Amino acid sequence: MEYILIIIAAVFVSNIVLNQFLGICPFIGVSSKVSTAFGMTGAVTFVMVIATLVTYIIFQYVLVPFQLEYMRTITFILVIASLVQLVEIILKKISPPLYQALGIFLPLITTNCAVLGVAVLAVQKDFNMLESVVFAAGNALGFGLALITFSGIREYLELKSVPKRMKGVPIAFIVAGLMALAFMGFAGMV
Amino acid sequence: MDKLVVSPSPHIHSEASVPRLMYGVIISLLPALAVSIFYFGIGMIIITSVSIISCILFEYLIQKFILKVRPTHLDGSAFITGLLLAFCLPANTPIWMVMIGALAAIGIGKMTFGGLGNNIFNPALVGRVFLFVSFPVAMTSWPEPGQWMKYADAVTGATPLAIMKEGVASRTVSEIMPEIPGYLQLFLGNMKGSSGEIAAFALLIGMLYMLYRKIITWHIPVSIIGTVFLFTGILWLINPDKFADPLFHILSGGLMLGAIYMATDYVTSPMTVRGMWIYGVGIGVITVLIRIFGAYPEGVQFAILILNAFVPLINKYVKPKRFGKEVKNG
Amino acid sequence: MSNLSRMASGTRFGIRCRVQPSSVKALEGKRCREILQIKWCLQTNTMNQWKNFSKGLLKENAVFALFLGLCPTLGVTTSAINGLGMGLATTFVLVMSNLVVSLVKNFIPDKVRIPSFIVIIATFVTIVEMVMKAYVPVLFDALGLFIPLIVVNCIVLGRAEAFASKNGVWSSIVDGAGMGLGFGLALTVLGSVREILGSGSIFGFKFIAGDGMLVFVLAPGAFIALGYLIVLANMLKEKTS
Amino acid sequence: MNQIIIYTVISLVAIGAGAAVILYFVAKLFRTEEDPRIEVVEKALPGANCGGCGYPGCRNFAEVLVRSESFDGLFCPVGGNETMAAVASILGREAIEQEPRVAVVRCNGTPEFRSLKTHYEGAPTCAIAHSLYAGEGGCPYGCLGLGDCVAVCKFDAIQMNPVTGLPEVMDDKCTACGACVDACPRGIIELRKKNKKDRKIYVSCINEEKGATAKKNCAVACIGCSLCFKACPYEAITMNNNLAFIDSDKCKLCRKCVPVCPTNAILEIGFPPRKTEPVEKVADSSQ
Amino acid sequence: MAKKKSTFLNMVLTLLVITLVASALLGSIYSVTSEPIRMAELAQKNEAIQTVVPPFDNVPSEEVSKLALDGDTLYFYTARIGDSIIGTAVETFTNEGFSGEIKLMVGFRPDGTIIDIAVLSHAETPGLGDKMEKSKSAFSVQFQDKNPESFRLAVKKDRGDVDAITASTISSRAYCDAVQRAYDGYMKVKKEK
Amino acid sequence: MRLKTFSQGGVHPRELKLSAGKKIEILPPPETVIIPVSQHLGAPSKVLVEKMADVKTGQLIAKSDGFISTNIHASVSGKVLKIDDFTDTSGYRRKGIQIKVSGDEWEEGIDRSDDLVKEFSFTSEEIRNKILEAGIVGLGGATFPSHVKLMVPKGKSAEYMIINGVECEPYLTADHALMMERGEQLVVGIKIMMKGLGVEKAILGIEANKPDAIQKMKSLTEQEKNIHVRGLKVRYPQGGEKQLIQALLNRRVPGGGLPIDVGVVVFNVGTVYAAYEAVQKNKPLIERVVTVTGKSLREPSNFLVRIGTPVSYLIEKCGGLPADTGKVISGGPMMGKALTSLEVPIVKGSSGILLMQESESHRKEILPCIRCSKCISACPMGLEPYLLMALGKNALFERMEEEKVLDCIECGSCSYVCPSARPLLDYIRFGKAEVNKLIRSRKAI
Ligand SMILES: Cc1cc2nc3c(=O)[nH]c(=O)nc-3n(C[C@H](O)[C@H](O)[C@H](O)COP(=O)(O)O)c2cc1C
Ligand SMILES: Cc1cc2nc3c(=O)[nH]c(=O)nc-3n(C[C@H](O)[C@H](O)[C@H](O)COP(=O)(O)O)c2cc1C
Ligand SMILES: Cc1cc2nc3c(=O)[nH]c(=O)nc-3n(C[C@H](O)[C@H](O)[C@H](O)COP(=O)(O)O)c2cc1C
Ligand SMILES: Cc1cc2nc3c(=O)[nH]c(=O)nc-3n(C[C@H](O)[C@H](O)[C@H](O)CO)c2cc1C
Ligand code: SF4
Ligand code: SF4
Ligand code: SF4
Ligand code: SF4
Ligand code: FES
Repeated sequence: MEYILIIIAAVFVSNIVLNQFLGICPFIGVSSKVSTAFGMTGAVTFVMVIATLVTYIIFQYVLVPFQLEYMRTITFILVIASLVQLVEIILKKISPPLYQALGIFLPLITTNCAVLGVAVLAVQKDFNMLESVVFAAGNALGFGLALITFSGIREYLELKSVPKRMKGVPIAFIVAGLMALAFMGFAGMV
Repeated sequence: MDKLVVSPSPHIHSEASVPRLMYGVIISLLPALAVSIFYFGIGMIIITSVSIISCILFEYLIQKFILKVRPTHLDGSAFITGLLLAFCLPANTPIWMVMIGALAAIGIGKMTFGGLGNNIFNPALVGRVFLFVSFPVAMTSWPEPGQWMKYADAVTGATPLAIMKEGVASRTVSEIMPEIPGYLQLFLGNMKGSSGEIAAFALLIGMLYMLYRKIITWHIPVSIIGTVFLFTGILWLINPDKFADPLFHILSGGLMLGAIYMATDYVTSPMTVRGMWIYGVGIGVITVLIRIFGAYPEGVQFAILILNAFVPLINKYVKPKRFGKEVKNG
Repeated sequence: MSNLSRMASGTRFGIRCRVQPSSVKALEGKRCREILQIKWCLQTNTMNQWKNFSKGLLKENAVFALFLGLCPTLGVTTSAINGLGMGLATTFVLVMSNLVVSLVKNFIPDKVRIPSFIVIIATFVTIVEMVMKAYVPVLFDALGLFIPLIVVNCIVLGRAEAFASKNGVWSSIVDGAGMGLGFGLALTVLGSVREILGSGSIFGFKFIAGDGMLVFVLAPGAFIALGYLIVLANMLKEKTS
Repeated sequence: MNQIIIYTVISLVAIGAGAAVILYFVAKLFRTEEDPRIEVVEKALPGANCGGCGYPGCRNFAEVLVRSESFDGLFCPVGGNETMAAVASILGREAIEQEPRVAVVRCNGTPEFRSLKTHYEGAPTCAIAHSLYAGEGGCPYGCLGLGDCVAVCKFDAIQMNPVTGLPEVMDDKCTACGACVDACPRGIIELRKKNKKDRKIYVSCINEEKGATAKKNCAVACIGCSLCFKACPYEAITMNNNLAFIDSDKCKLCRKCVPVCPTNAILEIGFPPRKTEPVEKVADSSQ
Repeated sequence: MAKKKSTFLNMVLTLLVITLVASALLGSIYSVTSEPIRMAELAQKNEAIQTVVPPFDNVPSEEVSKLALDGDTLYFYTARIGDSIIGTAVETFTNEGFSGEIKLMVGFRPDGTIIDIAVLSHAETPGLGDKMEKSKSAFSVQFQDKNPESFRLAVKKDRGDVDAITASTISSRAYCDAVQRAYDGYMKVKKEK
Repeated sequence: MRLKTFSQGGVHPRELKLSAGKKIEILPPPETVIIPVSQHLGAPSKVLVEKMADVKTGQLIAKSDGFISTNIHASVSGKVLKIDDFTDTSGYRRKGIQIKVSGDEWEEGIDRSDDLVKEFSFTSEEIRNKILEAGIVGLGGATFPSHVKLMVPKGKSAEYMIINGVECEPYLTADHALMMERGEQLVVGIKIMMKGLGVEKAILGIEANKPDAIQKMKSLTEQEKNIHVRGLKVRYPQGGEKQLIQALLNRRVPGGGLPIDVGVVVFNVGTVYAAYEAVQKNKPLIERVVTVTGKSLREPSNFLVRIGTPVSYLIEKCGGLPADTGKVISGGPMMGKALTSLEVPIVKGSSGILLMQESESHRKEILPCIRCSKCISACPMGLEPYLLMALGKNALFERMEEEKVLDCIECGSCSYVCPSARPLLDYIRFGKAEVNKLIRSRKAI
């Protein structure tokens, strides 16, 4: 039950994009097509879960014992960057189709606040290992939900006559704002 | 005969036109308007007229001076937006607040996307939720019905849903029920609530009229109300002390208004019948979730907006039944 | 194309130079013995330096034109002062990391370029984090998670990669400062708009009694305000060019 | 306190070096072959992996760039023009120097020369009108005037003249991208060599019908009489299917062909007025 | 100057040097700032303690006792003048807030009467729930000098004695919940002593 | 019993059958006729006569030139004036033969009497040949050569023949008149076509707004076990063969398929009547029934007209062109083509000439799509016209193909219902053409 609550909270109530403002760049940048959004979601889920797990371990078993909590940012980003690269290299070799589907999104993820943000949040919230993983998965799902719906809307707007000045990024922000407005309805649910 | 007109077929056209449809909706809203004026008197008249006039005015001004296109403010859609926006505000909302709501509805919700037919979210609801989030205090104090000549100074209180929501935290449903008007009163509209949402029977009359005129189909209202009925019914059967019965949920709050008028807005609802079902069930489920587990006593407005966001995906993946696709040779 | 301009704009001698062929033309005839020297002449050209700096303010503004670094932009701008603080913090990191990257660029093998840059950036971010915590704890609390997230702000790594790793020290600093201040400007403007509309105050100075339109303090208002600001910035850009 | 520094140094160095070593060996172990240019292009890109280009990451963008035929719609906002130029030079795609060209609309059927016989009310695009019928004026080759060419021009270089009902190209804005040429369902628009002072001489008609039929529908149609063909000293004019065509690469702008045309179908644009005005033949032929 | 080739040795060496320098730099800055950081944090805490208990002459933040409760911990800071206890500041919490955790510092007289309350941290909506901060509204004033034994720590809607913040019943409830927890904890600790 | 109809989509415009009940009037030939060489789907026919040659009524003047093609006969007797390009309905010029009429001398062997010839003893092979010889094409509008339809492709078998007497278009009454006046001949024609096709069962579908025709055809087929007459609920486009098959047999022709894929072949009543004349009377297809109608027209009528007669001649016979005419349509108001000139000839596929008043000739102003989904509910093929139009506007032809644009039967129901008066079908038709081009270029590679 507790895990379900963590997921619901992450997906709906404090959605990582619409409520926490993390991962906005890919949310705006990689959302013009639904198919791309699906790929990105898959890649983010994969990396977010693994990264959170690894950073959790490093934090709890290296940084905390040596009282190096202040090194959190630098070690986390180092770990995430290497991890992403590692995953990319391995994926490319062992499963080219999977690489085609997810791998091309991987480099983008290194500089995605969402991954680092979730890793940091998981530590900040004093979750245990399993909770951290569930938290990461929930946030990835939340990211996916927002991204996929959003890309659906943007694809749809392509066929509509949006005023010239609003076309592209500005209208994307307005849509994101209205989505955030709608998602406020989930407030207090957990 | 001067020059022969040449155009591709078809050469005839049905009677239907956008203004005809829109004014049909407006006509169907008149009974509800009458009931609301009966209960809220002058306040209702003020906010309704302010809302309608500002919506039409903003549409005109934006089209004329910002977008520089031919204004279409009289096609009826801005009128409906104004009317429905007023319908989901308390009847004592200050005039300036109504105008901000109209600006949000028309400016952000509609014109930013290019006007009629292009928006993703229901403009009236954008206006309403924008106000709700901006001014939660004003948006959650509801005038008592029957205060004819009172506007800003009306006595206010909580809606049946709010009483229920506050109550179930510490008491059982049956203990709370006496504080809530009877079901007949709810049906007739004698309760606190948004100015236009109160009278279930008037809204139902409007729905019948729209069905008769073939302005809307029954799928969306029925799927929403049915889902709410089923979902709350199940909860009620599980624990009648903690969860109110389905009839209460259907008669109170903005469910009827939302299901009949807001969720059915063409522009922001799915195109196919199967899509409408998905949409309706989604709205129903989220409404109940918010009402029962969320922070707000009422969830229809959010539920509709949330499902609005999913409409493009629904339209993308839910296709009408293609002729001759699935059946071969008999 | 003359030999000179080809050398300056092409990749023929393993050097890339960010100059328009037109400005190279102006230099033609000058006697620069070495290609490196050409580069140097160009970079110390003050006119160029001003352009280099000012482009980040509007034309290539990180937020309004490139749509990068959006998370902090939206996340911290509930008030003008927060926006300003975040902008300054980011500028510091940008300038410092540009500086260091341009200094060490030639020692770094390509394969470890990105990890090295990340470490450099993360170092400065951590420094900012610690300093803020120690001396302005209130601001640190307000900016919260977004301070460590400067590390992944695309603008920082982007400038390190796109500019500092190819240019000299001085112009890298100028570039970082321009970009950072442009970013800060955007955040301050957005913060002011949200503060004015949302709380009826500016830099904490309240000018109307009561609350503003709450929505602008919350998430939806951030998106919506930024959306319209981008339109305004575009219109401004069109006017100025 | 010093202890902290030592721990810091040890752990960070360990993590960093460890990552590097692992990465190095994994990269060795799992090496894959691919187009080497991708690597080079990727290096030329900023490497910010911001997704600003619309592709998920610089590497993917590099792959797309290497595969693409042209750079249309491909742009890196972080790197800007310089980066794109660098990429172009890597891929050997520098724009091939070409003689400048400009779009020319070859129809002269303004209302005074071409009476409208019907009134079109279908979807307002040339493509649809063309597939439906011959057009309001009855000339099955003439401009339909619904502006498909205007709509596709990204440079606002072509605009409808409301008086003539014909599109007009603004030579200074036209980049000769050819979008309008592809868009016109009737093939009226041609890219012709750009001459000094935007001068041009061309047959402003593409009607291939017999002279009499052509002339019946439009007073300034080319009737295929070959007079210009005979007048041209440079063999720049060819006759095909009742239609004269002036090759802009061969034309020397001598203007000899212009006055001989009995229907005034040949236009000269951008020239100073002639000393002796050509006889106004159009006026009497349209009566 | 030519760029370094990407050989294994070069790569590892570069990373080694960079991390070495970076960590050394960080370490030294840390050692410089760690003290100010600690001081800043302490100052924040002391400030809160000062506002909720009468003037004291000891250092309450060093006289801490803890009580694990509901998955989190209450902290008790004792304020004295000389040897006599003049009040106790209780750092308390609740998870019932409109958006997550709220942390309060509640000052009690030895008899359990509330002296004053300060908000340490919260994420409630600006303009609504944040009226619990003293600087934003007079909501917290009504708790002063009340003894929870007689003063029911619940909003009036729930038949308590607290006037809720307008349109923020949820935050008000949470606030009461946190104060109640502080009181209960304080009583429990006192009894054990 | 509830009347059957097709189950999906459809509209019901006002019927306005002004010429209903009018007797078929036989028109004398005009002064000159123009006979285009391409009046059918498929390859144009090859001209056999030369300029200034004398021809007799019914003489073969252009020969089938390919598998899908057919013969063309002189519809009058006289002299060939010109073989040239003539303006056709679209205003484009196409090849045709112009004949100056003199007298009415018929080719040998054609039985011109009205006597009913019931018996026949031809093999199906012979029937097919006679139909090809007579130049018969589908008179329901598509003008597909009928002998091709009689040849069931290998691996498929025909089970039913459906005769299309639906006439679902408003205004038109040609088929109605034909059934009322030539019912007996039709029944013989049906039997001939059944023989030609080799099927045992035939169904004649007629919409309920022609009760007299239903009545009459029912009584005429009382004796025939294998021929059924079915009344159908009035609904456009019931005459579309896919809809008709579904209404009568509840079989759905698969997307991209032909009726034969579900064991059915559909013929229009006019086609069947022409087959009767060809087989029993040796008479080629040189005349057809045409409805000339319009609200302002003095006398809406049904005429038996020689192919090649100019439209203006027919209008003259109905009392002249009304002053308020804004648009002249060849065919019905839903699917017909607007004419650019009144001098174009009647061809084999012309079923009616409709004169629209100026006030009803103009299209309404195009407004933005409000996503009311009325076009989706109206589409009998289950397509999404609003989407197809948007895709067509943005030139996304590949996506149009995915959205099954080629299934569209161009019935126009979508444009008819759209409250925003969007030119949906215009863009869809255009998209279909482009998609076909795409497919062809793909095949070419
Ligand atoms: C944007 C927004 C923010 C809100 N924030 C709070 C909050 O911080 N604390 C709270 O108790 N209620 C908050 N609410 C809840 C509403 O005010 C809600 O109506 C209230 O909980 C119930 O009304 P009542 O307190 O008057 O009974 C918020 C509502 C909105 C729309
Ligand atoms: C390329 C093509 C091939 C056809 N082949 C056959 C056929 O083999 N058998 C048949 O019964 N009809 C055939 N038809 C005719 C169609 O079934 C149909 O009757 C004709 O296209 C007219 O139908 P419509 O008026 O409903 O459009 C063919 C049509 C086309 C276009
Ligand atoms: C929308 C639509 C409506 C049609 N309506 C009729 C009709 O009313 N009567 C008819 O005979 N054919 C109609 N047709 C043509 C039929 O589909 C089919 O082509 C014809 O019945 C085949 O017979 P034929 O080859 O003898 O013409 C219609 C076709 C379409 C696409
Ligand atoms: C059945 C129906 C329901 C409508 N409901 C709404 C509504 O809830 N809110 C609104 O702003 N406009 C409504 N409109 C008007 C119009 O469709 C709306 O303003 C568009 O969303 C604007 O593009 C409705 C129109 C119709 C025909
Ligand atoms: S579309 Fe291209 S070729 Fe045509 S006018 Fe515009 S710029 Fe010139
Ligand atoms: S030139 Fe061609 S595309 Fe342009 S308006 Fe004329 S017909 Fe249309
Ligand atoms: S014309 Fe095509 S898309 Fe439109 S209703 Fe008919 S079949 Fe459907
Ligand atoms: S009928 Fe017209 S307005 Fe309605 S959905 Fe279809 S195209 Fe849009
Ligand atoms: S700042 Fe770019 S993803 Fe957050």
